Amino acid sequence: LARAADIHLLWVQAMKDHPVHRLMQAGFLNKCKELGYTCEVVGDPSATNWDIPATLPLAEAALARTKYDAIGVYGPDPAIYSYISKLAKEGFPIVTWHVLPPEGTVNGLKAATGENIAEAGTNAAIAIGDKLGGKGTVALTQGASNDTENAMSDAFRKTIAAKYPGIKVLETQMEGFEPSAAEAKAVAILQGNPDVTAAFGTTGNSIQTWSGAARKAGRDVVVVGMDYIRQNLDLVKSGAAYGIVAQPLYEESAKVAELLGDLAQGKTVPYSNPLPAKVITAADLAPYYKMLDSAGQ
Amino acid sequence: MNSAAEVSAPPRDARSFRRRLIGLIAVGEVGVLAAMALLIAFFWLLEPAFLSERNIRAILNVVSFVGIIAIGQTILLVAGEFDLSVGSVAGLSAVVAAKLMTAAALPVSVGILGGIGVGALIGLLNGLIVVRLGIPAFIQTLGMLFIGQGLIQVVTGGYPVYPLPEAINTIGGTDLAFGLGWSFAFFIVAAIAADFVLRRTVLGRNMYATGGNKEVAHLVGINTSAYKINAFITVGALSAIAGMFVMADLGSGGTSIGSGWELTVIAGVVVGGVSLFGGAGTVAGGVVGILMLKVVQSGLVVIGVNSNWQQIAVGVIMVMAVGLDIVRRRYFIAGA
Amino acid sequence: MNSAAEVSAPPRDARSFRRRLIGLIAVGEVGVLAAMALLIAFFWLLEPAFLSERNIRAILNVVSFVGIIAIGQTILLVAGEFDLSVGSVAGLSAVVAAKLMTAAALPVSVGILGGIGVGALIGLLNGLIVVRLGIPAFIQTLGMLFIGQGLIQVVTGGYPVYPLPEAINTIGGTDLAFGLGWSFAFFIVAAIAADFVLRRTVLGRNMYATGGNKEVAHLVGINTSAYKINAFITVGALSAIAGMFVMADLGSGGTSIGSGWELTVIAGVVVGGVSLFGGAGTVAGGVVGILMLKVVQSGLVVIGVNSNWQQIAVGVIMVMAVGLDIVRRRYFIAGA
Amino acid sequence: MPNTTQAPLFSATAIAKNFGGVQALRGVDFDVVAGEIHALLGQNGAGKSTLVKILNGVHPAGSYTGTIQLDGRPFSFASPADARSNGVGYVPQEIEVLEQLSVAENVFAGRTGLGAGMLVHQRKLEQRAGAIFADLGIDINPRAYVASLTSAQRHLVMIARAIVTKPRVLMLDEPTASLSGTEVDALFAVLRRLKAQGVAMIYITHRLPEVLAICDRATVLRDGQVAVRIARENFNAETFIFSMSGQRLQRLFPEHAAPVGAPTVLEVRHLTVAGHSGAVHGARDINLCVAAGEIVGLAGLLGSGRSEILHGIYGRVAAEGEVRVTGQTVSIKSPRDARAAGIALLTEDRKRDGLLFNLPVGANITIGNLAPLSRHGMVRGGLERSSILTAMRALNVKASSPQAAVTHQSGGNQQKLLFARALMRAPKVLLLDEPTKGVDAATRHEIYRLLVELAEKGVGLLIVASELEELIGLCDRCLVVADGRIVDEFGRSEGGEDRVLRSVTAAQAERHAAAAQVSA
Ligand SMILES: Nc1ncnc2c1ncn2[C@@H]1O[C@H](COP(=O)(O)OP(=O)(O)OP(=O)(O)O)[C@@H](O)[C@H]1O
Ligand SMILES: Nc1ncnc2c1ncn2[C@@H]1O[C@H](COP(=O)(O)OP(=O)(O)OP(=O)(O)O)[C@@H](O)[C@H]1O
Ligand SMILES: [Mg+2]
Ligand SMILES: [Mg+2]
Repeated sequence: LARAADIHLLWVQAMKDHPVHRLMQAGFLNKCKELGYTCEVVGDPSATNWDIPATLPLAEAALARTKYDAIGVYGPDPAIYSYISKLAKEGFPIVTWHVLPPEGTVNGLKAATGENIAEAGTNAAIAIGDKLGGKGTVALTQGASNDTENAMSDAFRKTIAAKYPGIKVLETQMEGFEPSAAEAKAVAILQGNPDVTAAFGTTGNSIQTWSGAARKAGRDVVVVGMDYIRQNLDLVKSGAAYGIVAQPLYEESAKVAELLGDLAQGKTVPYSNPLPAKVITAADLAPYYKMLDSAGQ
Repeated sequence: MNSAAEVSAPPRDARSFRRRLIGLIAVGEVGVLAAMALLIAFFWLLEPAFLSERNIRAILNVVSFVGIIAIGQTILLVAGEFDLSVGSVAGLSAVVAAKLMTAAALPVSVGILGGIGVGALIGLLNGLIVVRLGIPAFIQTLGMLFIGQGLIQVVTGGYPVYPLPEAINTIGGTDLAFGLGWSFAFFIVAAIAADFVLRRTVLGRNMYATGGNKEVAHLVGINTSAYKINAFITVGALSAIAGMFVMADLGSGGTSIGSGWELTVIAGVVVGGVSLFGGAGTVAGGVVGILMLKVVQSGLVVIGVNSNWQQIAVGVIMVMAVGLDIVRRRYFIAGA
Repeated sequence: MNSAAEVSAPPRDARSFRRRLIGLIAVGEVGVLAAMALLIAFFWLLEPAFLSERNIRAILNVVSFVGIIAIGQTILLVAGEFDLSVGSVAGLSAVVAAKLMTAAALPVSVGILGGIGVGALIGLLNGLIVVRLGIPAFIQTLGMLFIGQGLIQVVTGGYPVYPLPEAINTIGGTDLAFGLGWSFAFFIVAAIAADFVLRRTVLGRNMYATGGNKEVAHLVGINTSAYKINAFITVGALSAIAGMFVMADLGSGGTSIGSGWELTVIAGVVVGGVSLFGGAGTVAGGVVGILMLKVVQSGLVVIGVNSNWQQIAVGVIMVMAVGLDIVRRRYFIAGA
Repeated sequence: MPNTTQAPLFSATAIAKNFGGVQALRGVDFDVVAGEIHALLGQNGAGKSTLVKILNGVHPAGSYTGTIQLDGRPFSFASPADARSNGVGYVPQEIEVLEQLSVAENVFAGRTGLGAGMLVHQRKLEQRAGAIFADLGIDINPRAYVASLTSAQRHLVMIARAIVTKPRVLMLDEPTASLSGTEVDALFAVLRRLKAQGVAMIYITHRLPEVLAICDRATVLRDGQVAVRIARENFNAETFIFSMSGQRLQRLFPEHAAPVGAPTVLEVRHLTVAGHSGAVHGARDINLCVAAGEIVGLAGLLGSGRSEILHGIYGRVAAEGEVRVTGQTVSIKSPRDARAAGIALLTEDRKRDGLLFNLPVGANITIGNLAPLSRHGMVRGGLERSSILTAMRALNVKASSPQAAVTHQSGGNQQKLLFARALMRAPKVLLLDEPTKGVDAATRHEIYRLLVELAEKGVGLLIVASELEELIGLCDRCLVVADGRIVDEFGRSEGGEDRVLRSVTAAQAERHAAAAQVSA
């Protein structure tokens, strides 16, 4: 292809308006701008509802209009795999992100990028386990039950069980996506379990949920959650939360743009493109503030 | 001379054409059909790709899922009740069917029957509780929405049921004609059958009577409880079928199948002229209403409206479509 | 001698106590209060921490948010309409207020007024369209739900508005008494005021008449349109206030504030005996209904019910609470 | 006697109203002077209700042509509120009450608070409502919920509601259609007092004796036009009927004699009927029988339980006891069973439990009767339509077509629709609750003829009617119901209206005596 601007990339993502998804979209679109590609985002416009059947016709609508050169399909649900395969069969190079399905498990998928989710869960477990000194009780919440969050919780549980036999992990609870209801639930968990000394949440809002709940319940809780948005960084900085699993949301999304661009130009790319997902605490915040500043957020 | 007899033979005068035109406009589904035609023309003018085969196919495909439920919801609304648990029932039936086929290793057909059974059973339960105990349908079916969501998690443990037996993927992938598969075929057949039943049969008429005024229907000897309960069962079974078609289409028994459909479906059929208060509306109208909503959503993407504005536009168009229908009724039917 | 007249002068005999008891049971809010008392006792027996100061405080705190909306929704339901856009209005008003205070750098008070203004304006719009154009409230307010969600994205670009001015965090963090803050104080004052207005004033009685039968109310000279429109404005403004209190509490203008509240609020007030069909129910009942739902949600977590079963239990209890109320009415009021 | 030559208090000139094609009124002039009761007469669909709805703002200014004057000044009412605040009171034809509110609140609905500003004083409301009912000579508990009242009681609540606004002009649209003699007398006493206070009244009725009793002037509408205006001196029932319909009636009640020795079609033994919503109404230990070809009437005061007896027989409310149809004991648990046994019921409140407003006129007639009009469950359109047209013609239903909306039909036409529905199945036993409620004199005559015809075909008829004259004129036998029991029975020419009153009073006295004994 002659010019970068002639490269058309499509990004397909259900629950398009979820704040974390919006952050991913920004990473993708900004990278596109940087590389000069023409990019578009489609998805079911909801901040709370994961509805793949509603998303597919919107992707099809975009495909009906524009001849795309490569397509990114958000992959944390096997329900999307058949669509990936269908597009691949039509000849589109497809990349997915945020999950890394083993090569060959999804027909036609050209590349995947994202943190190693299990590793993120493991890292969180180690951060909490060390901080608690190997003793105590940890509450665990997910936003909802989905592959990504399930995998992370499982890895967290497994690591704690293996490395910190003195730590008990409570049954997983679903906090949902509406902040005030999530916080009320977290308070109830703290009330029902006076021995809880740490909490890990696998969803973007959980740092706010748990630090708010700890304050309301008047308890000291070691809070670890996801995503380096500014409010979360502030909460860690102020001591209200202990650590953030620095999911490379922005980076992985930028990587999608790069991979798709390369594929569109006929280059070959590696299938698996894992990114690190370490846990950051009060000492490691500076570079992240800088990143947000430069992204204008 | 009796005035009723006069009209039975309409005057064949010059105004006859005008009358026939007004008669056409007075048909219930015309309002939403006109709105849809306008929108299609608009999208197509701005972006001819809107009417590309690919896009039409995608719209028809997704309409077939919610459309199947809309058929049931229309029948239930006509009978004077409504069901908020449809999405949750769709999801639950799908994962139950999937589990039967995989974890329980039963034949695919048994799994499908099991799924339909779950849907019908929940419909029966909803119906019995609403009709016999007098719990408002809103509360009972909202409760059932929660219960269904919980059961989906219980059944699946939170993990999508994947992979599914090859037969299911085949059902989902079959191309009968024009790239449309079994779900669309089922949808069309069911819609035509249901429309016919409501319009032309004693059953249908009694359903309208039940929804129009339960007491009156009871007094003329209609077993209103049976009609309502059966309508609940129908919507439950159809939701189950829709859920399983989605599962077949996606090749995975996802835990979020059907989530959020409750309001979409009701919105669609109401846009299509089905009354929320019972006793009025047709399946054709309800189905066209749903189709219109999906056309709008797709069209906005095709013409490249900024994604933030898409939802706003959907909201506005939904209200306007109903408004158009009200205007039509006020000026053409009253004036006829 | 008419049998109805007998009831007006109850015989002062031995059955007087029984009658007074039945009179008490006949009070609208008793059903849900009894259900709630039972549940509280149950949770407390299983886990005394349920009645710990902190947990009570947390429940009251979260109830105050949806409770504020429930007040408005009750009034609107009494007036015979309902509003599905409350959650979306709460979220939109919060982010608008937040943007006014931050991006537009206006004083906090102006931001708050702006937020309330947005809520009231949307309420006015809903009211005008429903009342003057005759669009069903279901469609208009569902459309507005979508529009509001879209506007939240437009206003914020999808990112939470953060940080907020210190004054907002102070409002959110103030401890007036027993660890409860401004939102709770506002909630209680508004609930008492609204309950009084509905019960004891001409305004309130006219509201019941409007919702009970619009035609009759119109016939006896009540300006039903004005009553309905004002009820819509009230619920819009109260939703806005609730949204802003949540924002103050969280210290962030999040884009998902209020999402999903539409059904929760209606479910709560209906559990509290407010009729979906207009003209019946009290603010006290509506508020207690919401409180009961929150008690259940919290209690299930505190006693450690598996999260999958929590939703199921909420659904079941919701239906049962309404069922209990129906039984109470059937046997005690009818038999009195 | 008011001076009808004085300047009218309230007048309408050249009123014309068009309902999308139906010209309901074509240039009507009408006026009423202070202290006058002006009867507005006409056949069903003549436009009476439409006229008073215009005069009351229900059809707002702009939806009709013509002018209205109050006190000689032009007025136009945008809404009933407007009319009300200008001293115009209105009692609508159909029952329009707030079922979820108490009687007192219904009576004072839409009025500002009694006493301090906007606050409502329940006590005061109840006292004042009680006083008004005492005035009207009726016994309704102001604290009762309207949902528990009978339709006649609801009607009285509407009348009280209009009177408390102290109107200068009061319009009553068939206020007595569901009232019986005593209540009518009490109402008339009140109207006479209002008249003495100078209130101008417009009085719509199909009961011509009432016009003779209290009206000062009569205007007859025919097809939306004033046919004639009649001064009191020239009042005469025959003139009224002739000017309304252009026909002369020979005899109001057709000749009929119950066949002697005919088999019993309906026999009821020891029937005890639970009241609606628990214990408030009901009927106890009812024994009656109706022979083929016999017309039996149930007489009684309002709320006496006559309707309840019909409902018990028909399976609408729970009842214990035995019901036999043509000698066979039938178990009737629901209206469905009753219909299967050959019983049909015409209900009293057509708006609430008669009509299906979501279906057109034709479907309202055939609903519940579709079995013979269908094949394999499918409705045969042509057959349905022709049988609808036949039924409409037989009863002279004045709808524009079977597709016309029911809402748009006049009250009397709506009643005929229900009649057509009940007759379509050729029942063996016909239970009729106020069959001529709101039906004009000519049609009423037709209905009487129809009933007699049915009787002659061997149908057994059991009729509840509040107009005693009608009951006595029509029935072969009357049963008097008081307080849920049958207290007297008499045959044709064995008694008249006074006999009913006597037995009712006797029954009440007996009960009071018994009650006194218990409390002593
Ligand atoms: N809302 C309406 N829409 C259409 N037509 C109407 C409407 N209201 C009344 N009509 C028609 O106007 C005519 C006059 O009706 P109206 O109710 O005034 O009669 P009426 O004299 O009161 O009769 P009745 O004695 O039966 O009550 C009838 O033909 C009726 O069908
Ligand atoms: N709770 C109720 N719900 C529905 N309908 C009721 C209720 N209470 C009374 N009714 C109505 O009231 C009527 C009962 O009247 P009842 O048989 O006691 O008196 P009646 O002699 O027919 O007097 P009326 O002339 O007042 O109708 C029935 O027609 C019924 O429809
Ligand atoms: Mg009339
Ligand atoms: Mg009666």
